[in-house]
Amino acid sequence: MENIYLTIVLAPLLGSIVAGFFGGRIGRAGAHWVTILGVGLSCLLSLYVLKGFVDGSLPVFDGAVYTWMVSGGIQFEIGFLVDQLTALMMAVVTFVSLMVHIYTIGYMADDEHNWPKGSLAGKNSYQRFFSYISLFTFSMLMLVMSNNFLQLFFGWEAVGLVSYLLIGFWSVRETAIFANLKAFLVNRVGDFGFILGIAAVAMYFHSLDYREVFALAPQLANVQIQVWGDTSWSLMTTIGVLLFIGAMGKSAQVPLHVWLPDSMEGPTPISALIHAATMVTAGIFMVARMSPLYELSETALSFIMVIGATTAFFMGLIGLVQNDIKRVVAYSTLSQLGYMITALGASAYAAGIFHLMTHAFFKALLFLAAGSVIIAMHHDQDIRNMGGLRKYLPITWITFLLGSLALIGFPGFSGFFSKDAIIEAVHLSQVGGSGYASILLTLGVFVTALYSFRLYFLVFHGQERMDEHTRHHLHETPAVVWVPLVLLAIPSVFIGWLSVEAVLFGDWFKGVILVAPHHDVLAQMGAGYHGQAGFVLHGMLALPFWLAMGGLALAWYIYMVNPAIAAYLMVRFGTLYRILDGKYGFDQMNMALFAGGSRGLGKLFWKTGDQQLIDGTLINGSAQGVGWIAERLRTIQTGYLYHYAIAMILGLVVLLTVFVTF
Amino acid sequence: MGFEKFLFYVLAATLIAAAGMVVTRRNPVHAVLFLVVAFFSSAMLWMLLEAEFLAISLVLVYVGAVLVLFLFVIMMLDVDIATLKAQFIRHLPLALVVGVIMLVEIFLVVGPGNFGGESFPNPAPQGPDYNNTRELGLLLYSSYLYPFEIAAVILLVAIVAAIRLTLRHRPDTKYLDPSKQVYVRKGPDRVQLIRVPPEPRRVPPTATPTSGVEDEA
Amino acid sequence: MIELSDYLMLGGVLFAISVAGIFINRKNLIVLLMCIELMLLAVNTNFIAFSHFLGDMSGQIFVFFILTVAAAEAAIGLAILVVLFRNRRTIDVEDLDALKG
Amino acid sequence: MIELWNSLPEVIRILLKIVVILAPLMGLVAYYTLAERKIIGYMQIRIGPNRVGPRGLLQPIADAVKLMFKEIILPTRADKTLFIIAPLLTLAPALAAWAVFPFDENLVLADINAGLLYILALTSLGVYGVIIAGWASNSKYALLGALRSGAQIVAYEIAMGFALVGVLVAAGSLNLGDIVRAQSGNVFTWFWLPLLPLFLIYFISGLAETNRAPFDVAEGESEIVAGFHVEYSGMTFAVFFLGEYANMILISALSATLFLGGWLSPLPAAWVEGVFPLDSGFHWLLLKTFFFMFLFLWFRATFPRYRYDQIMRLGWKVFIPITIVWILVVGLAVVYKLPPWWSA
Repeated sequence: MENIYLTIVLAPLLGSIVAGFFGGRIGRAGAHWVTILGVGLSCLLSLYVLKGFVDGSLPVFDGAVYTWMVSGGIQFEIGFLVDQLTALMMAVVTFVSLMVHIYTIGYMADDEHNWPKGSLAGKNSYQRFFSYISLFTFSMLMLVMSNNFLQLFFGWEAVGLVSYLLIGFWSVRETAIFANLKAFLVNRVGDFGFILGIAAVAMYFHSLDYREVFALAPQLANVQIQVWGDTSWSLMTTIGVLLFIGAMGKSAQVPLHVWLPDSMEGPTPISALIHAATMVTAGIFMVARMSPLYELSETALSFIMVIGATTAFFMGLIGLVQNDIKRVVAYSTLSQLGYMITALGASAYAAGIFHLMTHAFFKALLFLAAGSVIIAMHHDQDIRNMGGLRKYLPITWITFLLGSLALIGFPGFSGFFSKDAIIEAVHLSQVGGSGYASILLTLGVFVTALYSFRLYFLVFHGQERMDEHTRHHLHETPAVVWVPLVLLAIPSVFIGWLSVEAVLFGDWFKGVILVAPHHDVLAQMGAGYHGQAGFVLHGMLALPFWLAMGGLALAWYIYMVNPAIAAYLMVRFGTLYRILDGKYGFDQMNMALFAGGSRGLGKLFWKTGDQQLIDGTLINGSAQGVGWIAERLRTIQTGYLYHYAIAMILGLVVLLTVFVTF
Repeated sequence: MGFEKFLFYVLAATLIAAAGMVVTRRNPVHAVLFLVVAFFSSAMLWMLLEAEFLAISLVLVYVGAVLVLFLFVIMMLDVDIATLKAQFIRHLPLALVVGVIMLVEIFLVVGPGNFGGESFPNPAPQGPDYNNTRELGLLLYSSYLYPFEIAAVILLVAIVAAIRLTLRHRPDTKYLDPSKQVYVRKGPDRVQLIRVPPEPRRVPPTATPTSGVEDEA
Repeated sequence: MIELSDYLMLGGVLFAISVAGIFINRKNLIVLLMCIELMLLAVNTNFIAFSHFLGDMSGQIFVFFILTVAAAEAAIGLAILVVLFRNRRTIDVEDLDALKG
Repeated sequence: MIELWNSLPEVIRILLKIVVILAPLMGLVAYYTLAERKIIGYMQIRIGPNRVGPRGLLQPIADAVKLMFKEIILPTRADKTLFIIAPLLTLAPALAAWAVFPFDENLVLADINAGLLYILALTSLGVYGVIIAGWASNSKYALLGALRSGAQIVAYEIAMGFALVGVLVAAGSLNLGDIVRAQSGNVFTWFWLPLLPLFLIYFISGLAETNRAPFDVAEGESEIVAGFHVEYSGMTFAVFFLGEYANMILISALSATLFLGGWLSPLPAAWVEGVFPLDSGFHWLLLKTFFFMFLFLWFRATFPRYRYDQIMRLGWKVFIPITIVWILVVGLAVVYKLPPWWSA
């Protein structure tokens, strides 16, 4: 089995290397074939592994492949832990990645137009892009398959690196550079907490291996440590919060979410790959993986829940006022990530992972569909210029509709199962802040429906607002683009129905995710679970469903029946609109406080510290001081021999006097 | 007052007088000659102290070589004595003060109180078989062999340094190389017949040379 | 008899005279060199006196080495003097201020 | 006689001894000048002085009287004291050196251990007279001559000193009497043979030290008139003259003593038993000294004058290295007891 796992990991890496280093030689077709074959192989094997776990034919694998360092008694290893959680993640990652690979062939077909003529960066950009996304797949697989913190961190950073490369892929665009820098810096903030958490683990557990750490965790549950002054902190809370700060960065939680919307500067396939399905889920996955640690700290869970709920609701609100098709999807991603995080906070790890999975499909679908629209619109992303695209892009339209329905949690669709489960779990949770979270999540459903269908109606229905030239060229996108849409639409619709029982209420995660009995909300829900149909019927009677329908209806009313009301509302609630349009001022605050503060601090160090203190006072000052002293001392140095001789003689006389006198 | 004591006082007086003249004479040649006198009287005083070898060495080395060198240098350098005389008197009081202070202090230290006859009685005179040179040599070539070698090296370095400092090649000096002269053989080396072609009528030099390159030499 | 202190005081007088000489003849480099020779002579006299009165030849050995080094010093000093004069046409110490800070 | 001698005070006795040595010496000097003129005259196929007294034998006295009555001319702005002292400084060391000279087995004024060193020291003082004379004359010729002479004397003094070091090594003593005794044996045990290079160098250096031909550039008449004593006249000049000839005699006597066995007889003792009235061997010394004195004159008559740079080159680059090397040779010979000289 070890060889299979190695193949799963290394196949994308091999494809990436070949496409990256030999892209010029193997050409465009060679590049996309080698990477697609690599990822496809990886995907097939992942599905095989998943099947093995589904029918119980495969045991949990946990073993080191290679030990590369032993320091201070701690082993630094490369190893794989493959269990049900990992298998699920592997399947999702490789499948979405494969879809994205295929889709990219169409999306990037005329990429050379995005580069200035003859620019060096634009040379072989197509091949490079494939190399990057393959490398990204490899990094993500390393992350999810790791059996220790160090490899987790490696994957974590590798994912961050590749996301930096991909967001700034069009490096000739200033906005892209700004966005990738922003993503990188914000992720650094999170990673800082993350590595502190890992350091704390290494310090107190003397091991970086998951199994050993988890086995030791209960013994250290009540350890208090002094982090700052005399204040005692619970070790578990500290580790949990620190690790979660890393997750906040990767999974774009408030206030470290600011990079995600901006990162839409990258090509659409990677928006789908990174920001919908895989990279941002790394944080969710990590917290779920660390469940044995988090279960020991109520405070950490509470913190997670509050952050998640806040993200889920308030980021959704911003989605209401966005006009860029990809940004609307991006904010919906933020919102959905908030849902997952909240589920984790409520100890409903399974629900979080379940939503992660369903979301991966329908959000990738939505992104790719949005990309399809963008291709059709000749890279115009403003939804105010769209409308009535339904008849030009029938396949895109239908898949986008299915994805939107899944997103808002229409009964029977995959999103319905996962989101409803989360809302229910949070409702049942006793962790501090669950009330707040419950309210926000429930309201969030309405918001989700509203912005989703606002987008849908504005893009596919109503007046055709594009210019004549664009309309003339509107036609359905090629097969490499719409085939992945269809392939993603199928799980978006059915995966929830198929897997809800096993993942949520079955024993799929038994022994993998550890939930303390008094936190186990899913078990409570499972007590009242009687099959998918019952779940659907039950959901249709609950408040979230009606809120979703309300949102849908409101969107229909505002944007289809009476479009004028939108403008009226914009004026009527101007302040609110400005707040939302300004994204709560996070960016301004960051720019003013952190960027400005850093610049100010840097300037302070530069001007005052470096130029005045070091250069001025210490270096030039000491030189001038020496010069000043020398200026005075040099008058003693007459250069006349007899002065020196006389000084010697006088010294002799003085010495003699001292000798005689004493 | 024995003959020895008489000698001592005469020599000491000569020495001090000569030293005084050395530092006060304005003509450096006179100063050197008085220095010769001072060294001579010192040498004789050393003989009173039964250090014949060093006494004669002092005469040989200092009077015979070093001071000749001084004289040489003074005579060779066309020193303008007049300017050197200036400010002579000006520093005399200071010199006297410092000198007297030092003298008093030295007297306080080395006076009869500390180094008088009680603490340091006169040693018995050496017998006729005593050979100062021999004693010195024995010590020098045994216990002090390494310092002796080092002193030799110092002298060698001094020779090299002095030669190197003062050596200069004057390109305009014409001199014969005796060793080459010795090797001159009969025949073409001694006499060489050169046929000088009659010189063509010299055209008076006109204007600038045609070539742009000018030989500055 | 002549005592040790007599010789020592003679050396002291000689030394003081040469010190005064350095003050007086501060302009003339050659005389300065001669004053230094006088100083060494005073020191040597003391050494020999001690050697005689203590019955220890080491004092004379010292004098031997002092003579050696002083001869070397005089040779080099005069060589420098000659070079100096050749280059600057003067040995007036007041004109030699290249070391001036 | 002996009693009378012993009853005299020490100082008087010493003074008497000095007179006994110096008076004949002065006479010798006087007639050496005559001998020079005569011998060179014969060598150059002429007669030499023959007007004053029989065969010119009174010529030196006439010269002395003439010089004594001549006016001593002081040059303008000359340094009077030094001008007068200078000739004395030439003469005095040449006379003082005789103090340690052994005339025979017992006849020596002061038998000091460091005799050789003493002689070396005194001969090195001769240069002062020359230099001071040249400088005090306030004359360019005189100064140039003095500087030439000074440099020459100092240069050859080193070679001379090294030659004496060779003798010292060979004899193992600084005492002149001991040195002579160390040569006892026959003609071939005298030091001239084992120290032949040193012997030659010593004598040639002696020529140079005394500014004699062919090393007489200091007073080279054709170049710088008369060198350092160009301004001297009358008695002062006479003293210079005395000094120079006394020096020549001293060098000759020293060469005889150091290298030719001093008072030792060249013949086996049995052959000369009772031939000579004195038993001391003083006559042998005298003979040997005369031989060297004759050489002085002979050289003057024969050799052309050396050029100045050749003189310096000879002194520094030829003589000094040779003496140093030969000192090593002698040292090795002594250490390894090379027969017949150092067999025991």
